[in-house]
Amino acid sequence: MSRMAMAIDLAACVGCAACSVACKHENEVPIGVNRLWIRNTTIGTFPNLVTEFRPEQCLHCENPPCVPVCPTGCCFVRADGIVDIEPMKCIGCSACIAACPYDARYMHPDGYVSKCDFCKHRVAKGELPACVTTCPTLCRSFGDLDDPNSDVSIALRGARRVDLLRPGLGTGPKLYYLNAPAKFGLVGEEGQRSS
Amino acid sequence: MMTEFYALPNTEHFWHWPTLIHFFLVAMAGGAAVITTIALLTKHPKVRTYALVTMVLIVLDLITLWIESPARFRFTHVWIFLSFAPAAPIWLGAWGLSVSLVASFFVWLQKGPRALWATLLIIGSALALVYPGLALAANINRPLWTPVVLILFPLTGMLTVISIAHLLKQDWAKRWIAPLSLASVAMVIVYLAGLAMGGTEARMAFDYLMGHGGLLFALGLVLMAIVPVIRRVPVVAALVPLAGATIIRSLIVEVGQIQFFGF
Amino acid sequence: MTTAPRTTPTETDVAVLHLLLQLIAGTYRSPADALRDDLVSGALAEACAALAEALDLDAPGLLAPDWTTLQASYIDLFVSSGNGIAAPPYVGYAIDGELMGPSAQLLGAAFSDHGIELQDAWSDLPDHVAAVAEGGTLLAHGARPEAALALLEGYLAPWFERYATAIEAKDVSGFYGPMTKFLQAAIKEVTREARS
Amino acid sequence: MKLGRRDFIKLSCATVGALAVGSTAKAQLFPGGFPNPFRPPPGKWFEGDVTTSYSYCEMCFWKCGMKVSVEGGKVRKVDGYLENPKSRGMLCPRGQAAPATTYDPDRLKKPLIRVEGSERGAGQYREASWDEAFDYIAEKMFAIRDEHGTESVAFMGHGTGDEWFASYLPGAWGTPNAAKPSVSLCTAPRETASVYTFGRGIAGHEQIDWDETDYIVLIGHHIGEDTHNTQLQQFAQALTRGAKLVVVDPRFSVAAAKAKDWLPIKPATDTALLLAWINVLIEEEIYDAEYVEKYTLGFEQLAEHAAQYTPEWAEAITEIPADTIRRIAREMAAHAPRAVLPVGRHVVWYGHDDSHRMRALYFVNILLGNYGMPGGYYLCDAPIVDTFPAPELPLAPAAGGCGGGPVEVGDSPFRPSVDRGKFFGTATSVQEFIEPMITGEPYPVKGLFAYGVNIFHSIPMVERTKEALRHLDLYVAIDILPMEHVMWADVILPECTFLERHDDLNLVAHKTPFIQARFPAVEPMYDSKPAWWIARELGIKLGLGEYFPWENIEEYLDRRLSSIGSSLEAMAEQGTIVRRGRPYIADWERLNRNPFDTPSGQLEFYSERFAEAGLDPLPVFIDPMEGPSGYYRLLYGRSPVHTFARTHNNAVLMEMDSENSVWLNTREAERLGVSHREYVYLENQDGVVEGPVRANVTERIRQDCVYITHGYGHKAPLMKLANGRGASDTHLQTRYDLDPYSGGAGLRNNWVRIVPGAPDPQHKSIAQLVRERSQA
Repeated sequence: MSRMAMAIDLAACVGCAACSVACKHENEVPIGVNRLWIRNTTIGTFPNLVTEFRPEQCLHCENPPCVPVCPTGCCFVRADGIVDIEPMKCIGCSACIAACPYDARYMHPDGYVSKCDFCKHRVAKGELPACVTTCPTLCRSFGDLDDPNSDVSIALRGARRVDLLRPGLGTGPKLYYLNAPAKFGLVGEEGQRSS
Repeated sequence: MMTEFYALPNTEHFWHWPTLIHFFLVAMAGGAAVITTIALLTKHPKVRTYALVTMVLIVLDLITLWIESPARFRFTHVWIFLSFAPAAPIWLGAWGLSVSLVASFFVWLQKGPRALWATLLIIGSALALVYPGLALAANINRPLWTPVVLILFPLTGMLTVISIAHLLKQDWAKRWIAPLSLASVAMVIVYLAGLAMGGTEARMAFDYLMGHGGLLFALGLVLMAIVPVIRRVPVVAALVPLAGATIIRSLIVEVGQIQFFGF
Repeated sequence: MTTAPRTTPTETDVAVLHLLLQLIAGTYRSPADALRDDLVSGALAEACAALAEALDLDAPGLLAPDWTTLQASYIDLFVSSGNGIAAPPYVGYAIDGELMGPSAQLLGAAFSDHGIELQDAWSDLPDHVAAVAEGGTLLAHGARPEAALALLEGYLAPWFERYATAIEAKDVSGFYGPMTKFLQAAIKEVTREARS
Repeated sequence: MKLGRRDFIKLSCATVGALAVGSTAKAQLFPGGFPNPFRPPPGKWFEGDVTTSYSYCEMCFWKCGMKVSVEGGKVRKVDGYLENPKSRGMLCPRGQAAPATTYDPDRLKKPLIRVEGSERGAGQYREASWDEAFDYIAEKMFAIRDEHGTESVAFMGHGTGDEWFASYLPGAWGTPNAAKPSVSLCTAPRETASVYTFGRGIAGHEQIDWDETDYIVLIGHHIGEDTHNTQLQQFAQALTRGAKLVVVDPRFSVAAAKAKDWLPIKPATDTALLLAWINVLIEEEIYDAEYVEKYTLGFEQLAEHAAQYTPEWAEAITEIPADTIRRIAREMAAHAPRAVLPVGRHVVWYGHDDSHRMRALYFVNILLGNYGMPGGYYLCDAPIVDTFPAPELPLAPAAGGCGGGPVEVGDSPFRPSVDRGKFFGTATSVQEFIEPMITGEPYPVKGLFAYGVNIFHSIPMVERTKEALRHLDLYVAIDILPMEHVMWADVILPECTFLERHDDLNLVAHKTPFIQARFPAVEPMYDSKPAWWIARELGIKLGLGEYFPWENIEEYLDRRLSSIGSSLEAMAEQGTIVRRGRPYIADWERLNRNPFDTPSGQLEFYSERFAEAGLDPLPVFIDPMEGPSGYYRLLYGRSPVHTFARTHNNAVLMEMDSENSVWLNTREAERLGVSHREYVYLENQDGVVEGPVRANVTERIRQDCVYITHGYGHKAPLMKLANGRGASDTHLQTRYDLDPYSGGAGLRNNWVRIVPGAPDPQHKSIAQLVRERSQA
């Protein structure tokens, strides 16, 4: 057993979208949908400002709400903790899209649901996901949470603070945001509206 | 607060108008299955007709589902019946409709053990009636799909089918319309109150609903509320609650696809 | 998955198919001396007439096109135009909406499977409509008429379906519009007869 | 079915020459027919037969080494590789998106010649063979030469191939009028200031010793928005390591978001701040006295000169409190020499002020004792690889690199370039070529080559440029995409993208100097050709064949590589050859060599050479130009996912960032009644209007300026994704101020007002446009 996870150091990330473009080509993600995007949010008033650059994608939750609602078993959690999809079992009912609190899932034009799979084909070869490999700020760490010497475990131990997205939903994300720039953690969580 | 994106999250609606048709048909199919069940249990003389109507509605609904599925030519739907996913509302609904279909068929044929068909129909029709609300309420991330829809949807579902029955001049239907309408109205008020008096996210959801079809929603509510007044007007007495229930259900499905993530 | 005709084609069928593919190849290649010669000599008109007669169609009413206008029109329709070209001349693009996409690759594999290779001198994409039609003539003229027919149905016909109307609407040469209309009708007729 | 004639009819036009019956048919994969194209077999590219080859990136001009993965004859993915000192295994978004440019259906496909009698800009073309196109060009060039002389043909180039079109071919043809926008529209002031201060250029990769520095002060340097890969990596690593960051910028840039101090300076007053820092460092005697004593010349004059620039004086100008100025100066000094003020890249801001600002910046660094020291600026030179043996060119290669080497006609029979005498520096100034095309002064320019330069999105005063094009006898554009300026050319030559071609070796001045090579991953699509081929074939037509004595690029590269004991074959296996550098002064002193190539051999505070030319020998602050009231100074910068104006038709990058917006301070927006994301027009001081463009109502900018990202606002209908989205800063730049030192064009002396109430242009999504594009 292993628990593959990712950590993103928001102190390093500049929101350049290299990860997103790398993902687009690596996984042949069609134009119009995305597995990975960047949310840049600014709070405060001139000149006391905080801008958070936050890449978002499937969080590979330990308790993924998308999996139990799937009527065919096409959404499942692999033994290594990657939340995966078997497209040949998908009926396109979109129940998993509805259930995902993170907008991570999309309907592929070929008629099945798709999303980030931590580049499982690369992981199988012992490589890192395409977004991790290409990141010019080295803000991403990937690896097995159960291995204390993995990159992600080391990054988590060294972080000033660790935040999760929408922790109140109890999804148990395995994508951790490190060193959020704002004092209270991640900005733009639910309950705050943009003006 | 100011947010910018490079590439966009997948926030587009995932259910479109064919899904709304499905929600309408499944209300009728589930409701019809319930009526057949009751007719069977009460040995109603028209039980064969109701069984036939149930079958037709279920088949229509399944065809709609199949047509709207982007996987329609891959025939992956078979996996629903090859897997065990009791936590998936759609799996429950599919089984409920299928069981109801089979049982109704035998009721219509008047073959086989009646007790078995009755048992299957009780389970199947209940699942079919409850599943749409369950499919929504299961998503705790979508603030407009509150637990109230678990009751609201079966109620309005029954209202839909009974209005149609009334339209088709089934005597017994008439007396159920007003109570069901008023019960639905009550649940809609509970639903709205729950949103308006809930937490930040619920209040945002309330505002969002009002901003995206609030007038239509009010119209639906009024249509159901005036049922006792117009209950003696032929045809209208059936059409008004039918329209009201359908509007409310469709709006909740359509507008409810919002979630306030990262707003 | 393949599409194959039901019956063995007759010699006449093959001759018609071959002629149709020749006309497609000749029409959509870059307008150079060979096309001008065929226009001036009347060979092209004669070929159209023969095909029209064979298929019970009206031969295209070709205006005697001004050569410079025809060349400029070709660029405008197929290469580059101020308001966007009418018809990107690539069959794979018509099918997939992307260049060098899956159907273009499938097409390449199928050609090589039939022993047909891309010439070094060819400077455009391998799924250019003229190139594909030329490949079809090689198949039809050789021993593979059923393959040529499948090529016509599967790859050339979709290109015409997608772009014929736009070509007819935007053509100013009096050549590409009528030819496209005629060729599209001929494709329909040939594929219909092959099925019956 | 009947056919009148039984025989097969033969049409000569049906011989296309594309396909032929080969030797053997393969085993029957598809027996009988062709597979149904509507059901392509499933499969991911990475499950197929993937081959890789080496290249270096051309999506911007940082040129990171990359590995290109090809499957099924198509480029699928590009990646950095660890052995390459620029990519170090990583790539930025633009590099990652390279395949989407190669497979852009809007690309130029064939050589085109403008239809005789049609107007430039009307876009009427006929297809031509390469031979015909070259003949056409040669004939016109000979006519220009005979009437006006060879100098009357000008060349502008940008990109790796500009070696051929802005240096080699002009040198062979005999014109000093060759220029790169990367000089006078980008780096010129920093290069002139660097050469006259350090005796060394900056040249390309800014040589900041990020890995060793502890304190960084950025002056309007948009790291994170200009995603220069290596620089961004080292910057991020420095911050993660704990280096402190101060950002001086009127805008809360991405870098500012990472800073401990953001100093929102009044635009155009940076020089005052730098002079005040010089003042504090000297007055408080916290500069590196030992370093200054050992390596510099003119400190006394500087100290005397800087005495007037007190922090209080600067506060009044810059709107940065004097206390803050003092505090930052002290912090810098406390971290020196591991404190650095990195030099930016695009520094042509205010014209008259730019070289002063750059020198003042260098002086602060020198006072911190960091030039040639760990944690400051390292020293670097490009590796040396012999050129291919060829006859000496009649004129020295013209435009030089980013550094803009001097073009001296010397004793040659050629006339000096048309911009000579307008400024002190010796590199050519691209925008100064335009006026002579119209006026014929000092002599006429009648021919123009634009290689990879978007002359409508780089050179200010776009209408003047268009007017100049109308005066030409010959205008040739060599490009990849049908940019607006391309569709004005008499002859359009389609270049293939970098993934489809060889190019010359890239020799990189770096902490570890290195050589990298580019190999084609796939054959060129359509009838497109690489720059080296175009230049050589054209050269031969022009009778300059002796200067191109190689048969092909493989021979050329192999010969060059043999001079360092390598070969093309070896390079194909490794991609990069890394050398040892001499990054610090100590490395030079060990060899008893002096790295500073100034007349005095010292770092020069006081410049005798400027004084002799009647210029200021020490940097001064010149009051900035002021705009009309109600107008905002127009600032511009970069989107991290775009390069100049050249990536705006790339579907993947456009999906990331599909239109720009004008940043407007919240309070100004309230005053004007402009709401966030509303469409507005921008109207500049000369009445030029751009837009509609979205308003980005934000706290992230001062109230006296607005900001847009560069490169949007294409007016090129052939570029389906780029056309008409956002606003172009270049089109709003209808005036510029010439830097008398470097010839740089100060572009930030333009002002705009916000005109609310523009109609929503109802832009389609990029996905929608991609779909429609395939449906004509």
